[in-house]
Amino acid sequence: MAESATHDAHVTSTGLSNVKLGMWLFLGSECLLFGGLISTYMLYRGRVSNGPTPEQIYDIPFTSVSSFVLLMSSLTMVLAVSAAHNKDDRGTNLWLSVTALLGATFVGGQVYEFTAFYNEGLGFTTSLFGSSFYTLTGFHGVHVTVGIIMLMALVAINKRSKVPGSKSETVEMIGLYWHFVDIVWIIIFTLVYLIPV
Amino acid sequence: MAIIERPAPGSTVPALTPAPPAITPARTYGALRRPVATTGWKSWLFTVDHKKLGLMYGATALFFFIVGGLEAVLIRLQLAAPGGKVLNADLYNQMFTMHATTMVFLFVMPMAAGFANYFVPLQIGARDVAFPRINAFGFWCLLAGGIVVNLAWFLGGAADGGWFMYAPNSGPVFSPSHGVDFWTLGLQIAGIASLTGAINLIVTVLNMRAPGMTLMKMPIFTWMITVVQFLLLFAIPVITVALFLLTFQRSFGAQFFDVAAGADPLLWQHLFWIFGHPEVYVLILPSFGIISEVLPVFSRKPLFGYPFVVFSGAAIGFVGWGVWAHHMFASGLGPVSVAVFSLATMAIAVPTGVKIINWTLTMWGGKLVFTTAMKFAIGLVVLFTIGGLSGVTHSVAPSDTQQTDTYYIVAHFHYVLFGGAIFGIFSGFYYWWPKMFGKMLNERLGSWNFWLMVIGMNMTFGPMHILGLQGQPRRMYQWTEARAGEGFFNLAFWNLIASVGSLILTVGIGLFLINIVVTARSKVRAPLDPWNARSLEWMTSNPPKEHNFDSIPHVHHLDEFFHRKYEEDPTTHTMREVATAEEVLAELERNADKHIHMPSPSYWPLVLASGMPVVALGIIYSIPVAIVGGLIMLYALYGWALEPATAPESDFDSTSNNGHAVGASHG
Amino acid sequence: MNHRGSFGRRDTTPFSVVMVKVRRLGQRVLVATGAVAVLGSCATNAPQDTWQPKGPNAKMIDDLQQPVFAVAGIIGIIVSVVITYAMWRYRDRGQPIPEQTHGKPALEITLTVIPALILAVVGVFTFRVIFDLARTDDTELVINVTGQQWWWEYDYPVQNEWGITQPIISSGQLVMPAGTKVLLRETSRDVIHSYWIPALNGKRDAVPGRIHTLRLEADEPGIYAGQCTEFCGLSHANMRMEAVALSKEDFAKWIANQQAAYRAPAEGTLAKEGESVFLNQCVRCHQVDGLKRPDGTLAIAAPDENVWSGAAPNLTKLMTRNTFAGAMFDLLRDACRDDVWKAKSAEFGAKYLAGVDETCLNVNDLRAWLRNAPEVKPMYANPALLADTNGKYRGMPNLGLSESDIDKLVAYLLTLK
Amino acid sequence: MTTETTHDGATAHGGEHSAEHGMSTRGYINIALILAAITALEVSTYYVDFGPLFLPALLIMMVVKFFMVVSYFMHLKFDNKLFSWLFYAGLFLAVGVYVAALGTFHFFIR
Repeated sequence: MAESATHDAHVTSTGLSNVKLGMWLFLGSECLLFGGLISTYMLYRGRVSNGPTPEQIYDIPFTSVSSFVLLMSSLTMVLAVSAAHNKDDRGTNLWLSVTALLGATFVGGQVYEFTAFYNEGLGFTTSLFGSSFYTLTGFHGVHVTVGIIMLMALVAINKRSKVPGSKSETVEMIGLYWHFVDIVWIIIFTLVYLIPV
Repeated sequence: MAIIERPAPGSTVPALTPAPPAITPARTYGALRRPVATTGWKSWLFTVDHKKLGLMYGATALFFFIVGGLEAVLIRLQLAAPGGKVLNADLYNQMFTMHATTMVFLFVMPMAAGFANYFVPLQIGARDVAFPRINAFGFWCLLAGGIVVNLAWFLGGAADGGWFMYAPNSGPVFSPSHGVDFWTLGLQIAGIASLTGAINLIVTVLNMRAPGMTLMKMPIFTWMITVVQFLLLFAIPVITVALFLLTFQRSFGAQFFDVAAGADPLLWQHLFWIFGHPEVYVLILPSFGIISEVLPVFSRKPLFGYPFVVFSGAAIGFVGWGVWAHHMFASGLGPVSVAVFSLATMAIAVPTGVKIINWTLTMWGGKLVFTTAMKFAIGLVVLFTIGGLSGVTHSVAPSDTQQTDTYYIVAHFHYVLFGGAIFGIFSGFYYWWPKMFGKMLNERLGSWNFWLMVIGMNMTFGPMHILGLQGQPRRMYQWTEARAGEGFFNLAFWNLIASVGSLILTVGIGLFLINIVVTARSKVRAPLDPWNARSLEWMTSNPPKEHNFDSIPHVHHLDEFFHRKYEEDPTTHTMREVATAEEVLAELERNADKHIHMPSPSYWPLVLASGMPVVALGIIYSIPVAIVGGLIMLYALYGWALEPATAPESDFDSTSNNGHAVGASHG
Repeated sequence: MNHRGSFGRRDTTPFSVVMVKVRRLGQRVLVATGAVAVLGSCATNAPQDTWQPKGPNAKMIDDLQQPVFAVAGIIGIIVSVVITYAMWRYRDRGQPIPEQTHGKPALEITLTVIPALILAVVGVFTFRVIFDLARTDDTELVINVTGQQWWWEYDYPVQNEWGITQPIISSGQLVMPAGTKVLLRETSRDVIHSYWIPALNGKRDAVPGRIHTLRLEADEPGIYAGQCTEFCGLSHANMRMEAVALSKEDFAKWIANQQAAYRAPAEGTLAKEGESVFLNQCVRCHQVDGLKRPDGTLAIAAPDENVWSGAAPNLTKLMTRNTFAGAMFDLLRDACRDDVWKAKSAEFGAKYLAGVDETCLNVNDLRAWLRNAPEVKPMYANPALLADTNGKYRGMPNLGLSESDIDKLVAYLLTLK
Repeated sequence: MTTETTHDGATAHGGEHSAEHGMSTRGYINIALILAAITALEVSTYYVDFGPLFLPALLIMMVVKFFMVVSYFMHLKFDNKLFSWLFYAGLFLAVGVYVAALGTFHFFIR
């Protein structure tokens, strides 16, 4: 939840922010979600009873570029967080927008990739490989999309905000989420795309 | 803390009757105005108060307990005699599936969540949870999930694959009704409640403890709930994955469990039990926590070996992740896996044994008062011991291959879950009822309630040990005389005993419901400290004020409340009273905090949660409906995000001076 | 991994000595306390009693579990006694509130280590039995077992040393030689089932797409009851099976008979008319080896076109079995059934090999089954509700046979011996 | 649980601010450059035959990238250890149970 954090100077037992603790707990929990999806893919990736195999359809150069785009969005995200902490709202909005743009590029690439795969005969119901591939990368894509929506909403809210840096904790939280989505892709890129069946 | 400090007009806070705060919304947020009702049904619908939500969890759980109980009675009536005709095969399969689903997901878990919601903030000296709105959202998700799962009864038949829902029997071919679809989607929604609740309570426990309350001074119930929340935090996503895979297969033609396409049905079993085994501890640990509160209170002694109980609880939680495959000893894992999981399962018996030892030694040398709460607690210790020991017998994998999927297992987990989890919950009812409602449950009725439940429970589930060892498998809608055998251990006799027992059990639980009504009608108020209790939740009025504590107590001891009332006699080492509960409370009131602000109600949790069943129905029947549900949720998220975390001053009626104002939530 | 040695018998390791002692102690305690176990281990109990092993595999499990039960029972009694004593001794009699002691770590640790040690000992033996029960290298006879909704198919692959020169396909009753290490290779054609003959071994799931093995050995000729124990849908309760152990000579006779050529009923008999009813109706799914159509071609069943699992029981020597419909019903009347089930092991083989004749046939259940199978056994056999399975049944549908057709069929089926 | 609890005085921001400024913009860019370089190396394995080193090398590079993002971009290296505990608990639990579960498929012998 994108919650603003204006509860300055509230004592907590650990001295840490509630929202941030909650976010890290959520990310810890997400590890088991993506772990399950990745395991399903790892078990089923070679089971192609029908349709194309991974080797036949993966376009490594293309996916490498979109992976690189997503990786760089982590850099712009961290710059946004940095700017927010320095109460630099203009910089924050700039970097948030760039991050959203890079994320959108990645999702666009994924849409293109799905379309290409589909045209080459790999549907969601074609084979176990197809079902588990689309489920895993689809879940990841949805996470990225949710991240983009949060980034854009944050830019909109930030622009209305009168106090510089008032949303800095929210920026940081969305940053954590965004980086998490990125590290999940780091794993997917290696395990799904680079390691042959 | 989530409590927003804001100057409250009026320096004194009325002691036992919190005045209703008066609020007027000055502006709209998103699309709806902030709700203002502080009494009546709206105050429940839009509440974010952890105590109200706790009671709502409890009421929902109790309702589903009755539903699940009636399902169980139908099952036992069907099995009372060979070739039962009460239910047909199809209905029977739905009945046992829904009995387990209801009891696990819609009774024990939400009831524990209810107790946790109500008492964890009180026990740690907090005024609310860390994310009150998320808390409300969790409750509505649970309710929505419960409704969706049970809706199937009226729309072509409930799920019929067993609560474990093994693939491929749960696939579209083998379970053609929509029952399983309602089941997966309903549990998915209910799972959100568990996940958000877990994050919320962990943050609450980590961050919102009263000054001086270190982790090792936390009440044991709070500790056990914390362990449970970690289990949920990590286990729920696993079942989420499994449920998604099944939904995708059933609704969108994915092939995850389609053997013809090369799928391996054991994938489902692994995902289900990686979740399912921690889930077992999710069900039992809250009750361990409850009786670890009750036994010391009525033994007038601290919990024996508190750190051991804490660490064994944590150890159970941890080792609980390494034993899931003991549900699969007959599945054909291969001897290496079976051996490893068999040994790990034996290991988990050790911390469980530690707890039983500590409970016994807590009573040893005490001054035992046999209230109903205490009786249920002792009942748990004995019955759980039986269930635990039968559990050890099937940690031995070869012997488990004779016992698994027979009534012996049914006996085992009912001793653990009925004798364990449910007895703990009942102990909690009797112990905490005066705290929650300001009235004591009738102890005479309580005693009848207890004894009928003990007799009924042992008559119902005790014979199942025999039935199982005599080879009666589970999940059979009928049993046949041809396999009933002769002599003392024939199946017919013991099946009949079990069925009669279930009726006694029903009467026992009926007495509890009667007790609730009798108590509600009674005019007698409970005393402030009826049990001579020990922990912080008793250091406030019955029921607690909306803000829980007039002043947040500084904690110096485990069992802080007890140590404010009693001091040790230096010569005899016995304890003598130095202050009454009323005096302790008066002391707190004298130092009442001047600025107390509670989170204000919100529509958005309810609106957001209400979108989910719409999405679920849409996935089952028509995708456009799902899109409508999605739009409702987007709208709610929009409203939620724009609802300020801190309500501005203008949102409150500045002329009001008759109460503590209401601030905004963080969640 | 050491696969040698069976538990508790021949070897004299300290552990096993301890365990034997514990077992003896446990048995004494159980006798002394009145003894669920004693009553349970003798007398005429249910045929699926898990505490009456009738073969070495089940015996291995039983030897392992008895001491565990004994130890568990002793601990249970100790805990109950201690709690009861504490309840009586420390009840509130007006004594002052006691000292607020928080525990004795030494006591705690002791009481933690003791159960851990007990479990470690149990663990060692468990480990060995697991691997002993997983052995496949000493197999003497292989039988393939396939589960489907809601019956078991047995397929004896060619094994010349047993006289099996062509595959034998049977259902309902697993026939095997006594005193022989039989290895079942299990799989399934639809959902997960589980094969369990408690007197001979623990259960093992039959999972579609996988082959699991299960050792089975009976000491004596006899009939051993079992039941599918993995929930497998509507008629899970009706999916039973029996293992029939015959002496090696009797088993050879059984094998020979199963491979014997088809004997068509004599012309003009009721059974001959039944054969043509069978050819018209039943052969769509049910195979009878050697059965020929009037035009002289072999009648080949095509269950894969009609049944979702793709198989239906092979009825070639139906009357040599004494159950039908997934062992839900007996082919023998009660009196004849008792005669077989309660036969002494020396006489059992002859009685079983006699098969089913007209006097012993359980004609009521058989006719009810032929008249309307889904009525007596719940199945997905309603033609209107088969959209999800492309019109294929799960189980046998109602064939709408006339009473006279049923007369003919029963007469015909009686010839299948 | 190794959480040392602090009371009275420690505020949500007091303890964190110094930590959060653990890196400069320059530092972040350097990290990103390293990540980019590793990614390039990873992709190169697709074209160049690394022999038996292929799989371990890829996995190591994946892990290095993962922890660099977690430690630096997500500040876990500089932040309160409690955050690390919570996240790594989930991470290692996930790795443990799923590797074990996939392992049982591997050990499925007969």
